[in-house]
Amino acid sequence: MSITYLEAIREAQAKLLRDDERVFIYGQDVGGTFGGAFKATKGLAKEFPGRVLNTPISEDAIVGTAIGAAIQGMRPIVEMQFADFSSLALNQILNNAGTHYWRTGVPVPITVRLPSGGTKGSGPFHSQSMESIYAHYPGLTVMTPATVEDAYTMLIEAVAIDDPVIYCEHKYLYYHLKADKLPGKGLPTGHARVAREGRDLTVVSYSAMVQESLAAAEELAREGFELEVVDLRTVKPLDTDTVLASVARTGRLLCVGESFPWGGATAEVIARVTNQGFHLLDAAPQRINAKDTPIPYHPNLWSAHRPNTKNIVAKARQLLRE
Amino acid sequence: MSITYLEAIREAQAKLLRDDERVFIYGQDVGGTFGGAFKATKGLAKEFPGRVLNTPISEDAIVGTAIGAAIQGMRPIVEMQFADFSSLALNQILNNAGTHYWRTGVPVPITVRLPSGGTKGSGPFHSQSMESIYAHYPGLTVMTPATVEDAYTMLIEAVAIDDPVIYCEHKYLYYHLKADKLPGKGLPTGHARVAREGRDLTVVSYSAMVQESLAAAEELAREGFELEVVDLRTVKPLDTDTVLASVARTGRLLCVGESFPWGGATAEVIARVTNQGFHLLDAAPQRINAKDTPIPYHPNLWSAHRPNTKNIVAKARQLLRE
Amino acid sequence: MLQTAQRTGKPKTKKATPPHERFLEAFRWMLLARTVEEKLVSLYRGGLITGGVYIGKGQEAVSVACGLFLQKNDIFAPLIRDQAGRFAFGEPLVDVTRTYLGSRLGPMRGRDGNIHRGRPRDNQLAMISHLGAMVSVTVGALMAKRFRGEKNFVGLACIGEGGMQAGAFHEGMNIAAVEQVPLVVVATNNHYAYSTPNDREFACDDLVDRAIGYGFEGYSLDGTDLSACLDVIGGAVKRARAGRPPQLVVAEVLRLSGHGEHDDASYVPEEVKRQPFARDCLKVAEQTIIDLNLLDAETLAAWRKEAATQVDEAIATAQKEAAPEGGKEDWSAISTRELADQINDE
Amino acid sequence: MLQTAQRTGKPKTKKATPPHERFLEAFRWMLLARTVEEKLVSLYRGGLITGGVYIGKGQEAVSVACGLFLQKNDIFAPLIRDQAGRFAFGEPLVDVTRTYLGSRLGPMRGRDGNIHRGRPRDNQLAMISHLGAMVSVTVGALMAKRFRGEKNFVGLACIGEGGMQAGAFHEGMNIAAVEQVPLVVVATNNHYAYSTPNDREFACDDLVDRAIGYGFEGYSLDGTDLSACLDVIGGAVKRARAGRPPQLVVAEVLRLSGHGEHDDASYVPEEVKRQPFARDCLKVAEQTIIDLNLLDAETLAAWRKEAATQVDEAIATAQKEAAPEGGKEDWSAISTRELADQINDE
Ligand SMILES: Cc1ncc(C[n+]2csc(CCOP(=O)(O)OP(=O)(O)O)c2C)c(N)n1
Ligand SMILES: Cc1ncc(C[n+]2csc(CCOP(=O)(O)OP(=O)(O)O)c2C)c(N)n1
Ligand SMILES: [Mg+2]
Ligand SMILES: [Mg+2]
Repeated sequence: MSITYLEAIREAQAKLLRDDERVFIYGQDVGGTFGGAFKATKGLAKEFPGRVLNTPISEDAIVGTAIGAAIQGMRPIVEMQFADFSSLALNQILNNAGTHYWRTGVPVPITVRLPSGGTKGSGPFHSQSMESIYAHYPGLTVMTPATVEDAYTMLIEAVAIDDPVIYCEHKYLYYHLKADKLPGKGLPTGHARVAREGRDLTVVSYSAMVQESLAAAEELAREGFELEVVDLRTVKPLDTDTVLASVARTGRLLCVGESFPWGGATAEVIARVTNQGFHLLDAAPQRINAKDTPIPYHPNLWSAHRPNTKNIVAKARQLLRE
Repeated sequence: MSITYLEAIREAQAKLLRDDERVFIYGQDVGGTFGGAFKATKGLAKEFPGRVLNTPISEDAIVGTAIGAAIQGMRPIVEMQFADFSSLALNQILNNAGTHYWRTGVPVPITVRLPSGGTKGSGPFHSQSMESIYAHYPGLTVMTPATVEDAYTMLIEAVAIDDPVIYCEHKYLYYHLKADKLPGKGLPTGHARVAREGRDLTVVSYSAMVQESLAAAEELAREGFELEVVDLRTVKPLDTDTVLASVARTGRLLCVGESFPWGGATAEVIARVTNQGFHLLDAAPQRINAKDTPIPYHPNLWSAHRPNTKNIVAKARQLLRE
Repeated sequence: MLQTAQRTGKPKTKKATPPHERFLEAFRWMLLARTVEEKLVSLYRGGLITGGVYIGKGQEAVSVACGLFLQKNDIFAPLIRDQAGRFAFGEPLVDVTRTYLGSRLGPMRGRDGNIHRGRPRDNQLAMISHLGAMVSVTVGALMAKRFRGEKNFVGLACIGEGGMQAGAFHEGMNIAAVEQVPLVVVATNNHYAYSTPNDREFACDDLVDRAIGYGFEGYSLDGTDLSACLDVIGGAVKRARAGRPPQLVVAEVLRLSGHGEHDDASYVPEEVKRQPFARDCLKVAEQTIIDLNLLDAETLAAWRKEAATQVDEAIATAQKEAAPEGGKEDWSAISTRELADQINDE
Repeated sequence: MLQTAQRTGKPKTKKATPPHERFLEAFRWMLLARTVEEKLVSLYRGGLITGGVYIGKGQEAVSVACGLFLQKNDIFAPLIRDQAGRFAFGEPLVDVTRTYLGSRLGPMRGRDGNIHRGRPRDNQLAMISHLGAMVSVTVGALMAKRFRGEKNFVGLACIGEGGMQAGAFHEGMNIAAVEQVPLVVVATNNHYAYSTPNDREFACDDLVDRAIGYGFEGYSLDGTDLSACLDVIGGAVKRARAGRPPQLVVAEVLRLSGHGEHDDASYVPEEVKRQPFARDCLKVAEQTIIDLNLLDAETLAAWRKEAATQVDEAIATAQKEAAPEGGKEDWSAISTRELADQINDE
């Protein structure tokens, strides 16, 4: 058996629907015989009648409805058709779900799935990575699974958490990542994972960039360098301790993220490491992000816009020389 | 004569309306005899008939309308009643205004004024500082004036710029800051300003936090420490050179911002300085932000939530000892 | 041949005689709302309230009807001017004074203030400021009840004519109709959104004409007439409960205060204040009581006095209570403490 | 007594005989649109197009009418399925092929693709994906014209029945009516939003009933009937230009393709495909041409051939042209280069 990242997401939802009657799935095209723009809910409407519901094109109301249901004890899973459209639900997410527990003492256990990140030819409005915006505001847990196993266990965990969770699933990984089987239990939420051990340089990344970072580590291993790759798993909470422990071993830090460069997860990691582990660093910390323009449609432009193995290797090599 | 930060904003708009017939003002309650929730447009509707227009409660459409007018050659100024409500215009700002020049080659010269930041008793939905969200996405210039003079010249500059500008005006400064007169020309956009010279430690801040930082510098001066205070003026573009030059002089960096702690302007400054000026630093860079919860209503809670002179002094003192 | 859509005729309300059977009960909540709000205004003027004070003067009849027909198990999403409805639904008076005065014992514990309060566990949702957002939240709460197999419940969400122009309101109305939840939306057109008059808010002849476009049933209402409010809103609640499509009621009144107490509303022309919709619903109701001899003068005076006493007590209680303190506060935005992000650089 | 808002009767369209005077001109654009889209589909199937292909099959009659009555100076905001209207408004054929094939010379220069194109300087707005967003942008463009004292202009914005449920659409409609700009909104109900059928999109009887709630004039339209499309949409454009209130036209068709070419639309039941609204407007128009002998068979064949030739040429042109290159690209999201943020850590 072999299972993709996308199938893991579907299986997690099937399990959640099976095990917990408070769970329902709400979003555009998730229901019927269709099962979502990416088929992440394929077959679920039939298997769980009345619990996988198509919605109008109304992102604000989709999340608002989920919030109301969650306040009343349900565990809704919202699928945004693309992360990019969550800009229209952002107010409900930040200002309603994100503030509700603090204000009233009543938590809002919604899970919002955001099909995120770039794929070839998707262009400015179907490629975005919005984790940094959601992590910036209080009240949300922001997951960014990078493996099939995490895609599965973290989604199950997301629904179990009593507070709102933004679950950023990467569209590029949907088909590109495969595992042999689904795991039982994963690492606890909020714990980063050392995806590859090394002693020369720490690469901190998350979501699809973990794969690029691992490929870069592989490549540099051939030159005799040992990169340690840390997969953040959740960008909020951010597991500073695991990152610091790695930097303590390597003395060098490179952060890689697919979102825009100004002020996102990579800046946050560097700010924490330099604040709490300044003496651990033997060289200036570095980061790689997408370029500061909208995400281009054309594959030639897209591959220059997005961080990839090649520029991770180049930057790492430069950093290793310092 | 004495003029407040708020009056400077009004005067800048009066001048813009007078000098440039492409300018109009669009927003809730800006028109009529009322002149805006904060009176930033008081009297302008009468002085400039048909050019200062009240709108429905429709943040998305307000910005969308401004975008359309700008594409057709106008120079709209949008007033959001509070920055917090711009969450509902965020899609138009990020995905329409922010991408338009990149996509089509046609720039979108809109200025969106965001009455930002906390004041006593304003609570979770009338206190937010959203500069970090707008700066994270490509395509926007994000201004955060900290003085009466900048409030005036930067707003005039904002409207002159051919691209979209997010102009974050701080509500606390509206009445608290006064100047003797309006300046002719200010520093160019994108240039930070050394608001106070010092050689022991660099405090980088912007908007209302510049005043708190200056007060902290004053206090520590009595103890013999000389803090250099850098006012970023625009958080995007971010004038890394001026910050680096200051850190080169002082060897110590403290960043202060009023927005939420994860990501954001303070993380971005630290990431840049440690990347490009690692060797300049004699101690771990530090930052102070608001707490990671919604902004509380009660003054007791609010003053604990928001960075202030007291905790800047405390953190600076600690950093000076390192 | 092709033809334009027909305008619906504007339904008219008629004064009901004799008054609605719950007239006096409703009146008493209106009295309490007016009393506490007047008191809050004077505290605000005296500098004793931080932030703003937002009152429902002139809207008590509509508002009380919104709360009165709901049962404990129903969902209520009040807005800015719904003190009367909140009381009728069961909000304790002390919640109001505690929230305005920033007591640590209030439902918002000083974290939020004034009208931004609620008790979601008791089915009174806590509004966020962003207008229109609470409609879909109410829909979701009703869906949860349906999922669980509950019966016989309704939800009622309030909105102003200004908030009706927000995208979130539209999406909430439409999704309510798609989900066919038992929802009543009561829109109060008080002729202003802050300083903005109707003609810069919308351009249709009558906002109730929006009902048909969503698949709601729509009703117009003279919001100065308590009996009419009880009839129409009570009827809408009954119909929603009985499984009819979602209900929209559009009431006409004038906001008889500033937007908040910081606002002198000098932008409201005198001529508007002389319109029929500018009547004070509380005075109108009182006149009805006198005209129809529903209460004798002593009872009315006693009711007033009791309201004043209750309010004074609630204020005294809140004023005695401790304020929150920054140093003692639990600064976590989420309930799952182990997931709170530790930045550790403070 | 109190009464519900009246439902408007559903206006009916009638087949106009003889056909509209611009029938053949319109037909020819439809033919070109169908031809280029069929070609794009085959290129996509052959793996020669990156990203998606979204076509307007079955909607050409509505779409062409959207473009045909606009003048250069008017504003056009087309959406996904508006190839015919784009042509009629003046979009060069090569813009389509260049954008789909990622030529550096196309209007989007490879930065954006497929339907996300426009020439804002030529008054054809470039849609963003977020549905509903372009209505208010069109309003703003019209306001700019009015500010400048231009006369005699209109704007036309397209939307699907799915997009009508978005908050942005509501706000755009309302603000258009408040500003009383000369706007026509043409909504095409093709019975699906991606895979979602009407019953999970909205719950009113007829979407045209939304017109009255905004203060628009509303018209229904059989979108499979080209003459009716020209009459109704042409009439709406004329009325808007003459200073009537904003106009809403709601056309009924079936989407005769997948949502995009990656989608086999297997969720559309056979029974739906047999409905009158499922007719192929191009075939219907062709039948009219034959029935009324508007063109002889040779001319029709020659038109077809010419369309095919033009399309082949446009594709050949685009295919010859250089693709953009990352290394040569000007990576600035703003036109004011000196304000581009320099992160410098790449
Ligand atoms: C989306 C949004 N934009 C702006 C505001 C600021 N604001 C608060 S109340 C108000 C006017 C509300 O008018 P209306 O809905 O008619 O209610 P009323 O105050 O008249 O009861 C405005 C503009 C807001 N709360 N929400
Ligand atoms: C606000 C928003 N949400 C989701 C999407 C994703 N999406 C693209 S097209 C589409 C269906 C559109 O349906 P409709 O408006 O009826 O137009 P049609 O495709 O039928 O022409 C969806 C959901 C989007 N483009 N915008
Ligand atoms: Mg109002
Ligand atoms: Mg459709």
